[in-house]
Amino acid sequence: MIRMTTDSIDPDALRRELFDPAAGGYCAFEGWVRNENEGHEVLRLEYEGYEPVAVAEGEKILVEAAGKFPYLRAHCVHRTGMLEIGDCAVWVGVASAHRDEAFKACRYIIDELKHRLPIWKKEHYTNGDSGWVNCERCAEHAHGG
Amino acid sequence: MIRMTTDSIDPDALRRELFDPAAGGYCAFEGWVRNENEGHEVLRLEYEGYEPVAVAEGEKILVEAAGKFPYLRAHCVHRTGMLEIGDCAVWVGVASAHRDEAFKACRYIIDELKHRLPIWKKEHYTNGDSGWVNCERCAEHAHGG
Amino acid sequence: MKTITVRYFAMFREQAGVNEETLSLDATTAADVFEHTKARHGSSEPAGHCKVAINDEMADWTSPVEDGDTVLLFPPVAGG
Amino acid sequence: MKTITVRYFAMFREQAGVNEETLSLDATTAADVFEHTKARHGSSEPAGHCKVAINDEMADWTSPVEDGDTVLLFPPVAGG
Repeated sequence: MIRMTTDSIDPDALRRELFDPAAGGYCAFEGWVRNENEGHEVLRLEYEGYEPVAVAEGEKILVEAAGKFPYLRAHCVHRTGMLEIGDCAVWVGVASAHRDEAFKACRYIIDELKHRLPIWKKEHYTNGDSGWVNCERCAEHAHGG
Repeated sequence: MIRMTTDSIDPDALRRELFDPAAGGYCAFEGWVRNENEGHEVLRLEYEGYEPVAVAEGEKILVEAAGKFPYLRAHCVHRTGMLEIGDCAVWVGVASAHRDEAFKACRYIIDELKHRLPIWKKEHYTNGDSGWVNCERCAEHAHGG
Repeated sequence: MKTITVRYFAMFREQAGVNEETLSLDATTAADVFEHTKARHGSSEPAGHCKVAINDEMADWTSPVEDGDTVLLFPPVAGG
Repeated sequence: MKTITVRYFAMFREQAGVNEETLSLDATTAADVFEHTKARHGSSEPAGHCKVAINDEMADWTSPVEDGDTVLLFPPVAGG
Protein backbone atom coordinates (compact mmCIF):
# COMPACT_ATOMS: atom_id res chain seq x y z
CA MET A 1 0.00 0.00 0.00
CA ILE A 2 1.22 3.47 -0.82
CA ARG A 3 -0.52 6.68 -0.03
CA MET A 4 -0.01 10.42 0.04
CA THR A 5 -1.16 12.69 2.81
CA THR A 6 -0.97 16.29 3.90
CA ASP A 7 -1.23 15.21 7.56
CA SER A 8 1.77 14.48 9.71
CA ILE A 9 2.97 10.87 9.42
CA ASP A 10 2.53 8.54 12.41
CA PRO A 11 5.28 5.90 12.05
CA ASP A 12 4.21 3.94 15.10
CA ALA A 13 0.65 3.46 13.84
CA LEU A 14 1.95 2.50 10.38
CA ARG A 15 4.41 0.04 11.88
CA ARG A 16 1.62 -1.74 13.75
CA GLU A 17 -0.20 -2.35 10.50
CA LEU A 18 2.74 -4.47 9.34
CA PHE A 19 2.66 -6.95 12.24
CA ASP A 20 2.60 -10.52 11.01
CA PRO A 21 3.23 -13.63 13.12
CA ALA A 22 5.55 -14.97 10.43
CA ALA A 23 7.67 -11.79 10.37
CA GLY A 24 11.08 -11.96 12.02
CA GLY A 25 12.53 -8.75 10.61
CA TYR A 26 11.18 -5.25 10.18
CA CYS A 27 13.03 -2.41 8.49
CA ALA A 28 11.77 1.16 8.27
CA PHE A 29 13.11 4.23 6.59
CA GLU A 30 12.06 7.81 7.22
CA GLY A 31 13.08 10.90 5.30
CA TRP A 32 13.30 13.88 7.64
CA VAL A 33 13.46 17.52 6.68
CA ARG A 34 16.95 18.65 7.58
CA ASN A 35 18.32 22.12 8.12
CA GLU A 36 20.87 22.16 5.32
CA ASN A 37 21.23 21.19 1.68
CA GLU A 38 24.34 21.63 -0.42
CA GLY A 39 25.57 24.45 1.75
CA HIS A 40 22.25 26.29 2.01
CA GLU A 41 20.62 26.73 5.39
CA VAL A 42 17.07 25.40 4.99
CA LEU A 43 14.13 26.86 6.90
CA ARG A 44 11.38 24.57 5.61
CA LEU A 45 10.46 22.38 2.66
CA GLU A 46 7.39 22.49 0.46
CA TYR A 47 6.40 19.22 -1.19
CA GLU A 48 4.15 18.97 -4.19
CA GLY A 49 2.97 15.67 -5.61
CA TYR A 50 0.59 14.42 -8.24
CA GLU A 51 -1.28 11.71 -6.42
CA PRO A 52 -2.92 9.61 -9.18
CA VAL A 53 0.37 8.90 -10.92
CA ALA A 54 2.44 8.79 -7.70
CA VAL A 55 0.20 6.12 -6.20
CA ALA A 56 0.12 4.03 -9.40
CA GLU A 57 3.92 4.23 -9.76
CA GLY A 58 4.38 3.52 -6.05
CA GLU A 59 2.30 0.36 -6.29
CA LYS A 60 4.48 -0.79 -9.19
CA ILE A 61 7.58 -0.24 -7.07
CA LEU A 62 6.14 -2.30 -4.19
CA VAL A 63 5.37 -5.16 -6.59
CA GLU A 64 8.86 -4.98 -8.09
CA ALA A 65 10.41 -5.03 -4.62
CA ALA A 66 8.34 -8.09 -3.67
CA GLY A 67 9.62 -9.87 -6.78
CA LYS A 68 13.25 -9.13 -5.98
CA PHE A 69 13.19 -9.43 -2.16
CA PRO A 70 10.13 -11.44 -1.09
CA TYR A 71 8.63 -9.71 1.93
CA LEU A 72 5.45 -10.23 3.90
CA ARG A 73 4.12 -6.69 4.14
CA ALA A 74 5.22 -3.23 3.00
CA HIS A 75 3.68 0.19 3.27
CA CYS A 76 4.75 3.61 2.18
CA VAL A 77 3.41 7.08 2.95
CA HIS A 78 4.61 10.36 1.44
CA ARG A 79 3.60 13.67 2.87
CA THR A 80 3.06 16.84 0.82
CA GLY A 81 2.57 20.48 1.74
CA MET A 82 4.74 22.70 3.90
CA LEU A 83 7.08 20.80 6.24
CA GLU A 84 9.29 22.05 9.02
CA ILE A 85 12.77 20.88 10.06
CA GLY A 86 12.51 17.44 11.67
CA ASP A 87 9.18 16.58 10.03
CA CYS A 88 8.89 13.16 8.46
CA ALA A 89 8.38 13.60 4.70
CA VAL A 90 8.33 9.95 3.73
CA TRP A 91 8.01 6.66 5.58
CA VAL A 92 8.66 3.17 4.21
CA GLY A 93 8.20 0.03 6.31
CA VAL A 94 8.81 -3.60 5.37
CA ALA A 95 8.21 -6.77 7.39
CA SER A 96 9.65 -10.07 6.21
CA ALA A 97 10.58 -13.50 7.51
CA HIS A 98 14.29 -12.61 7.74
CA ARG A 99 16.13 -9.31 7.97
CA ASP A 100 17.92 -9.43 4.63
CA GLU A 101 14.75 -9.06 2.58
CA ALA A 102 13.42 -6.36 4.91
CA PHE A 103 16.54 -4.20 4.50
CA LYS A 104 16.87 -4.75 0.77
CA ALA A 105 13.19 -4.26 -0.08
CA CYS A 106 13.04 -1.11 2.08
CA ARG A 107 16.11 0.32 0.36
CA TYR A 108 14.80 -0.57 -3.09
CA ILE A 109 11.47 1.07 -2.40
CA ILE A 110 12.88 4.37 -1.12
CA ASP A 111 15.52 4.54 -3.88
CA GLU A 112 13.00 3.99 -6.67
CA LEU A 113 10.38 6.18 -5.08
CA LYS A 114 12.76 9.11 -4.91
CA HIS A 115 13.42 9.19 -8.61
CA ARG A 116 10.20 7.82 -10.09
CA LEU A 117 7.30 9.37 -8.21
CA PRO A 118 5.99 12.73 -9.44
CA ILE A 119 6.89 14.55 -6.25
CA TRP A 120 8.88 17.75 -6.03
CA LYS A 121 10.32 19.74 -3.20
CA LYS A 122 11.01 23.42 -2.93
CA GLU A 123 13.49 24.51 -0.33
CA HIS A 124 12.90 27.75 1.53
CA TYR A 125 16.19 29.17 2.77
CA THR A 126 16.93 31.32 5.77
CA ASN A 127 17.97 34.16 3.45
CA GLY A 128 14.44 34.34 1.99
CA ASP A 129 15.26 32.59 -1.30
CA SER A 130 13.68 29.37 -2.39
CA GLY A 131 14.42 26.80 -5.04
CA TRP A 132 13.17 23.54 -6.49
CA VAL A 133 15.42 20.63 -5.67
CA ASN A 134 16.56 18.57 -8.62
CA CYS A 135 16.34 14.84 -8.56
CA GLU A 136 19.29 12.92 -7.16
CA ARG A 137 20.16 11.06 -10.33
CA CYS A 138 20.03 14.27 -12.38
CA ALA A 139 22.42 15.81 -9.89
CA GLU A 140 24.71 12.78 -9.99
CA HIS A 141 24.61 12.87 -13.76
CA ALA A 142 25.40 16.58 -13.80
CA HIS A 143 28.24 16.16 -11.29
CA GLY A 144 29.62 13.25 -13.24
CA GLY A 145 29.92 15.59 -16.22
CA MET B 1 23.98 4.01 23.26
CA ILE B 2 23.14 0.38 23.72
CA ARG B 3 21.12 -1.10 26.50
CA MET B 4 19.42 -4.28 27.60
CA THR B 5 16.01 -4.46 29.15
CA THR B 6 13.45 -6.96 30.33
CA ASP B 7 10.63 -4.48 29.59
CA SER B 8 8.85 -4.31 26.28
CA ILE B 9 10.60 -2.07 23.74
CA ASP B 10 8.95 1.21 22.74
CA PRO B 11 10.30 1.98 19.23
CA ASP B 12 8.47 5.28 18.92
CA ALA B 13 10.00 6.70 22.11
CA LEU B 14 13.45 5.46 21.06
CA ARG B 15 13.06 6.96 17.61
CA ARG B 16 12.29 10.38 19.10
CA GLU B 17 15.59 10.31 20.96
CA LEU B 18 17.38 10.24 17.62
CA PHE B 19 15.87 13.46 16.24
CA ASP B 20 18.54 15.82 15.00
CA PRO B 21 17.96 18.90 12.85
CA ALA B 22 20.83 17.85 10.58
CA ALA B 23 19.38 14.36 10.00
CA GLY B 24 17.78 13.70 6.61
CA GLY B 25 17.57 9.92 6.84
CA TYR B 26 16.49 7.53 9.56
CA CYS B 27 16.67 3.75 9.33
CA ALA B 28 15.37 1.37 11.97
CA PHE B 29 15.49 -2.38 12.28
CA GLU B 30 13.42 -4.52 14.62
CA GLY B 31 13.75 -8.22 15.26
CA TRP B 32 10.33 -9.72 15.97
CA VAL B 33 9.63 -13.12 17.49
CA ARG B 34 8.15 -15.17 14.68
CA ASN B 35 6.05 -18.30 14.82
CA GLU B 36 8.42 -20.60 12.96
CA ASN B 37 12.10 -21.49 12.78
CA GLU B 38 13.62 -24.07 10.47
CA GLY B 39 10.37 -26.00 10.21
CA HIS B 40 9.53 -25.91 13.95
CA GLU B 41 6.39 -24.14 15.10
CA VAL B 42 7.52 -21.70 17.79
CA LEU B 43 5.34 -20.77 20.76
CA ARG B 44 7.63 -18.29 22.46
CA LEU B 45 11.29 -17.35 22.80
CA GLU B 46 13.38 -17.02 25.91
CA TYR B 47 16.34 -14.63 25.69
CA GLU B 48 19.27 -14.69 28.04
CA GLY B 49 22.04 -12.12 27.95
CA TYR B 50 25.09 -11.16 29.94
CA GLU B 51 24.73 -7.42 30.24
CA PRO B 52 28.22 -6.15 31.23
CA VAL B 53 29.90 -7.74 28.22
CA ALA B 54 26.93 -7.24 25.87
CA VAL B 55 26.88 -3.49 26.54
CA ALA B 56 30.67 -3.12 26.20
CA GLU B 57 30.69 -5.10 22.95
CA GLY B 58 27.63 -3.21 21.67
CA GLU B 59 29.34 0.13 22.27
CA LYS B 60 32.33 -1.11 20.25
CA ILE B 61 30.01 -2.02 17.39
CA LEU B 62 28.40 1.43 17.41
CA VAL B 63 31.83 3.06 17.25
CA GLU B 64 32.93 0.77 14.41
CA ALA B 65 29.73 1.57 12.49
CA ALA B 66 30.33 5.31 12.95
CA GLY B 67 33.81 4.89 11.52
CA LYS B 68 32.58 3.04 8.45
CA PHE B 69 29.31 4.89 7.82
CA PRO B 70 29.39 8.27 9.58
CA TYR B 71 26.00 8.80 11.20
CA LEU B 72 24.64 11.42 13.57
CA ARG B 73 22.95 9.25 16.19
CA ALA B 74 22.40 5.55 16.79
CA HIS B 75 20.75 3.59 19.56
CA CYS B 76 20.19 -0.05 20.18
CA VAL B 77 18.07 -1.92 22.71
CA HIS B 78 17.94 -5.68 23.21
CA ARG B 79 15.27 -7.30 25.29
CA THR B 80 15.76 -10.43 27.40
CA GLY B 81 13.38 -12.74 29.22
CA MET B 82 10.35 -14.59 27.87
CA LEU B 83 8.96 -13.12 24.65
CA GLU B 84 5.78 -13.94 22.78
CA ILE B 85 5.16 -14.10 19.02
CA GLY B 86 5.21 -10.58 17.59
CA ASP B 87 7.25 -9.11 20.44
CA CYS B 88 10.16 -6.89 19.52
CA ALA B 89 13.38 -8.57 20.71
CA VAL B 90 15.84 -6.04 19.38
CA TRP B 91 15.61 -2.50 18.02
CA VAL B 92 18.32 -0.57 16.18
CA GLY B 93 17.83 3.01 14.99
CA VAL B 94 20.24 5.26 13.09
CA ALA B 95 19.82 8.89 12.03
CA SER B 96 22.24 10.41 9.53
CA ALA B 97 22.51 13.29 7.08
CA HIS B 98 21.74 11.05 4.09
CA ARG B 99 19.99 7.71 3.76
CA ASP B 100 22.92 5.63 2.58
CA GLU B 101 24.79 5.88 5.89
CA ALA B 102 21.59 5.26 7.86
CA PHE B 103 20.85 2.01 6.01
CA LYS B 104 24.42 0.76 6.04
CA ALA B 105 25.17 1.61 9.66
CA CYS B 106 21.88 0.06 10.79
CA ARG B 107 22.63 -3.14 8.87
CA TYR B 108 26.18 -3.28 10.17
CA ILE B 109 25.04 -2.85 13.76
CA ILE B 110 22.38 -5.57 13.67
CA ASP B 111 24.64 -8.01 11.77
CA GLU B 112 27.52 -7.62 14.21
CA LEU B 113 25.29 -7.56 17.25
CA LYS B 114 23.73 -10.88 16.30
CA HIS B 115 26.99 -12.75 16.29
CA ARG B 116 29.09 -10.86 18.83
CA LEU B 117 26.88 -10.04 21.81
CA PRO B 118 26.61 -12.66 24.56
CA ILE B 119 22.89 -13.20 24.03
CA TRP B 120 21.20 -16.55 23.56
CA LYS B 121 17.73 -17.60 22.68
CA LYS B 122 15.85 -20.71 23.55
CA GLU B 123 12.89 -21.61 21.41
CA HIS B 124 9.85 -23.17 23.03
CA TYR B 125 7.95 -25.24 20.48
CA THR B 126 4.26 -26.02 20.27
CA ASN B 127 5.06 -29.72 20.84
CA GLY B 128 6.48 -28.91 24.29
CA ASP B 129 10.15 -29.23 23.29
CA SER B 130 12.62 -26.43 23.56
CA GLY B 131 16.08 -25.79 22.23
CA TRP B 132 18.89 -23.24 22.21
CA VAL B 133 19.28 -21.57 18.84
CA ASN B 134 22.76 -21.63 17.42
CA CYS B 135 24.32 -18.54 16.02
CA GLU B 136 23.72 -17.74 12.35
CA ARG B 137 27.34 -17.95 11.30
CA CYS B 138 27.81 -21.29 13.05
CA ALA B 139 24.77 -22.57 11.17
CA GLU B 140 26.09 -21.22 7.88
CA HIS B 141 29.40 -22.86 8.59
CA ALA B 142 27.78 -26.16 9.49
CA HIS B 143 25.53 -26.11 6.42
CA GLY B 144 28.47 -25.26 4.22
CA GLY B 145 30.08 -28.50 5.38
CA MET C 1 -4.12 20.26 -35.42
CA LYS C 2 -4.90 18.50 -32.14
CA THR C 3 -6.44 19.88 -29.00
CA ILE C 4 -4.15 18.91 -26.13
CA THR C 5 -4.56 19.85 -22.50
CA VAL C 6 -1.18 20.34 -20.84
CA ARG C 7 -0.71 20.24 -17.08
CA TYR C 8 2.39 21.73 -15.51
CA PHE C 9 3.95 20.78 -12.19
CA ALA C 10 6.37 22.42 -9.78
CA MET C 11 9.04 24.39 -11.68
CA PHE C 12 7.13 24.01 -14.96
CA ARG C 13 4.00 25.47 -13.40
CA GLU C 14 5.94 28.46 -12.16
CA GLN C 15 7.54 28.95 -15.57
CA ALA C 16 4.19 28.67 -17.36
CA GLY C 17 2.35 30.77 -14.81
CA VAL C 18 -0.63 28.40 -15.09
CA ASN C 19 -1.50 24.95 -13.77
CA GLU C 20 -3.02 23.86 -17.01
CA GLU C 21 -3.78 25.14 -20.47
CA THR C 22 -5.45 23.76 -23.56
CA LEU C 23 -3.47 24.19 -26.76
CA SER C 24 -4.15 23.59 -30.42
CA LEU C 25 -1.00 22.27 -31.97
CA ASP C 26 0.60 19.96 -34.49
CA ALA C 27 2.05 17.19 -32.35
CA THR C 28 2.66 13.52 -32.98
CA THR C 29 4.49 12.57 -29.77
CA ALA C 30 4.75 13.70 -26.17
CA ALA C 31 8.15 15.18 -27.07
CA ASP C 32 6.47 17.45 -29.62
CA VAL C 33 4.14 18.77 -26.94
CA PHE C 34 7.05 19.32 -24.56
CA GLU C 35 9.11 21.22 -27.17
CA HIS C 36 6.11 23.38 -27.99
CA THR C 37 5.57 24.33 -24.35
CA LYS C 38 9.29 24.97 -23.81
CA ALA C 39 9.33 27.45 -26.67
CA ARG C 40 6.06 28.98 -25.46
CA HIS C 41 7.27 29.47 -21.87
CA GLY C 42 10.99 29.93 -22.38
CA SER C 43 12.05 26.78 -20.54
CA SER C 44 15.35 25.08 -21.28
CA GLU C 45 15.07 21.92 -19.16
CA PRO C 46 16.32 18.91 -21.15
CA ALA C 47 13.68 16.21 -21.67
CA GLY C 48 16.10 13.58 -20.39
CA HIS C 49 15.71 14.75 -16.80
CA CYS C 50 11.95 15.11 -17.05
CA LYS C 51 9.04 12.69 -17.22
CA VAL C 52 5.73 12.70 -18.99
CA ALA C 53 2.35 11.13 -18.41
CA ILE C 54 -0.58 10.97 -20.80
CA ASN C 55 -4.06 10.78 -19.28
CA ASP C 56 -2.56 9.85 -15.89
CA GLU C 57 -0.44 7.01 -17.30
CA MET C 58 3.35 7.31 -17.29
CA ALA C 59 4.48 7.55 -20.91
CA ASP C 60 7.64 7.97 -22.98
CA TRP C 61 8.64 11.01 -24.96
CA THR C 62 8.04 8.94 -28.10
CA SER C 63 4.49 8.01 -27.01
CA PRO C 64 1.87 9.25 -29.51
CA VAL C 65 -0.58 11.93 -28.44
CA GLU C 66 -4.17 11.95 -29.65
CA ASP C 67 -6.68 14.75 -30.02
CA GLY C 68 -8.22 15.41 -26.61
CA ASP C 69 -5.33 13.93 -24.56
CA THR C 70 -4.11 15.47 -21.34
CA VAL C 71 -0.31 15.60 -21.21
CA LEU C 72 1.33 15.98 -17.80
CA LEU C 73 4.79 17.51 -17.78
CA PHE C 74 6.93 16.53 -14.82
CA PRO C 75 10.17 18.42 -14.13
CA PRO C 76 13.01 16.49 -12.42
CA VAL C 77 11.46 14.76 -9.41
CA ALA C 78 12.82 14.81 -5.87
CA GLY C 79 10.63 12.86 -3.49
CA GLY C 80 11.61 11.70 -0.07
CA MET D 1 47.24 -24.95 40.60
CA LYS D 2 45.11 -21.87 40.08
CA THR D 3 41.80 -20.99 41.57
CA ILE D 4 39.50 -20.04 38.69
CA THR D 5 35.83 -19.11 38.91
CA VAL D 6 33.96 -20.31 35.85
CA ARG D 7 30.59 -18.84 34.84
CA TYR D 8 28.37 -20.77 32.46
CA PHE D 9 25.72 -19.32 30.18
CA ALA D 10 22.69 -20.69 28.33
CA MET D 11 23.41 -24.22 27.03
CA PHE D 12 26.63 -24.46 29.06
CA ARG D 13 24.77 -23.58 32.24
CA GLU D 14 22.24 -26.32 31.59
CA GLN D 15 25.01 -28.83 30.85
CA ALA D 16 26.93 -27.88 33.99
CA GLY D 17 23.82 -27.68 36.17
CA VAL D 18 25.25 -24.59 37.89
CA ASN D 19 25.62 -20.90 37.03
CA GLU D 20 29.10 -20.71 38.42
CA GLU D 21 31.70 -22.82 40.14
CA THR D 22 35.18 -22.28 41.51
CA LEU D 23 37.75 -24.80 40.37
CA SER D 24 41.33 -25.56 41.27
CA LEU D 25 43.13 -26.50 38.13
CA ASP D 26 46.30 -26.41 36.11
CA ALA D 27 45.51 -23.95 33.35
CA THR D 28 47.62 -21.53 31.34
CA THR D 29 45.06 -20.26 28.84
CA ALA D 30 41.31 -19.78 28.56
CA ALA D 31 41.30 -22.81 26.25
CA ASP D 32 42.70 -24.96 29.07
CA VAL D 33 39.84 -23.89 31.32
CA PHE D 34 37.31 -24.62 28.59
CA GLU D 35 38.72 -28.10 27.91
CA HIS D 36 38.68 -28.86 31.62
CA THR D 37 35.02 -27.89 31.99
CA LYS D 38 34.07 -29.79 28.84
CA ALA D 39 35.57 -32.96 30.26
CA ARG D 40 33.99 -32.24 33.62
CA HIS D 41 30.47 -31.71 32.25
CA GLY D 42 30.52 -33.91 29.17
CA SER D 43 30.16 -31.11 26.63
CA SER D 44 31.37 -31.50 23.04
CA GLU D 45 30.85 -28.00 21.67
CA PRO D 46 33.89 -26.97 19.59
CA ALA D 47 35.67 -23.86 20.90
CA GLY D 48 35.56 -22.29 17.45
CA HIS D 49 31.82 -21.60 17.78
CA CYS D 50 32.10 -20.33 21.32
CA LYS D 51 33.46 -17.19 22.93
CA VAL D 52 35.22 -16.47 26.18
CA ALA D 53 35.58 -13.48 28.47
CA ILE D 54 37.96 -13.04 31.40
CA ASN D 55 36.85 -10.74 34.22
CA ASP D 56 34.11 -9.25 31.99
CA GLU D 57 36.50 -8.48 29.11
CA MET D 58 36.19 -10.40 25.84
CA ALA D 59 39.26 -12.58 25.42
CA ASP D 60 40.76 -15.17 23.08
CA TRP D 61 41.18 -18.86 23.74
CA THR D 62 44.93 -18.23 23.89
CA SER D 63 44.55 -15.48 26.50
CA PRO D 64 46.40 -16.34 29.75
CA VAL D 65 44.42 -16.99 32.92
CA GLU D 66 45.68 -15.93 36.33
CA ASP D 67 44.95 -17.21 39.80
CA GLY D 68 41.67 -15.64 40.93
CA ASP D 69 40.31 -14.88 37.43
CA THR D 70 36.68 -15.31 36.52
CA VAL D 71 36.31 -17.04 33.14
CA LEU D 72 32.97 -16.65 31.34
CA LEU D 73 32.10 -19.39 28.88
CA PHE D 74 29.74 -18.32 26.11
CA PRO D 75 28.15 -20.96 23.88
CA PRO D 76 27.30 -19.96 20.29
CA VAL D 77 25.42 -16.67 20.50
CA ALA D 78 22.14 -15.85 18.79
CA GLY D 79 20.94 -12.37 19.56
CA GLY D 80 18.26 -10.45 17.68
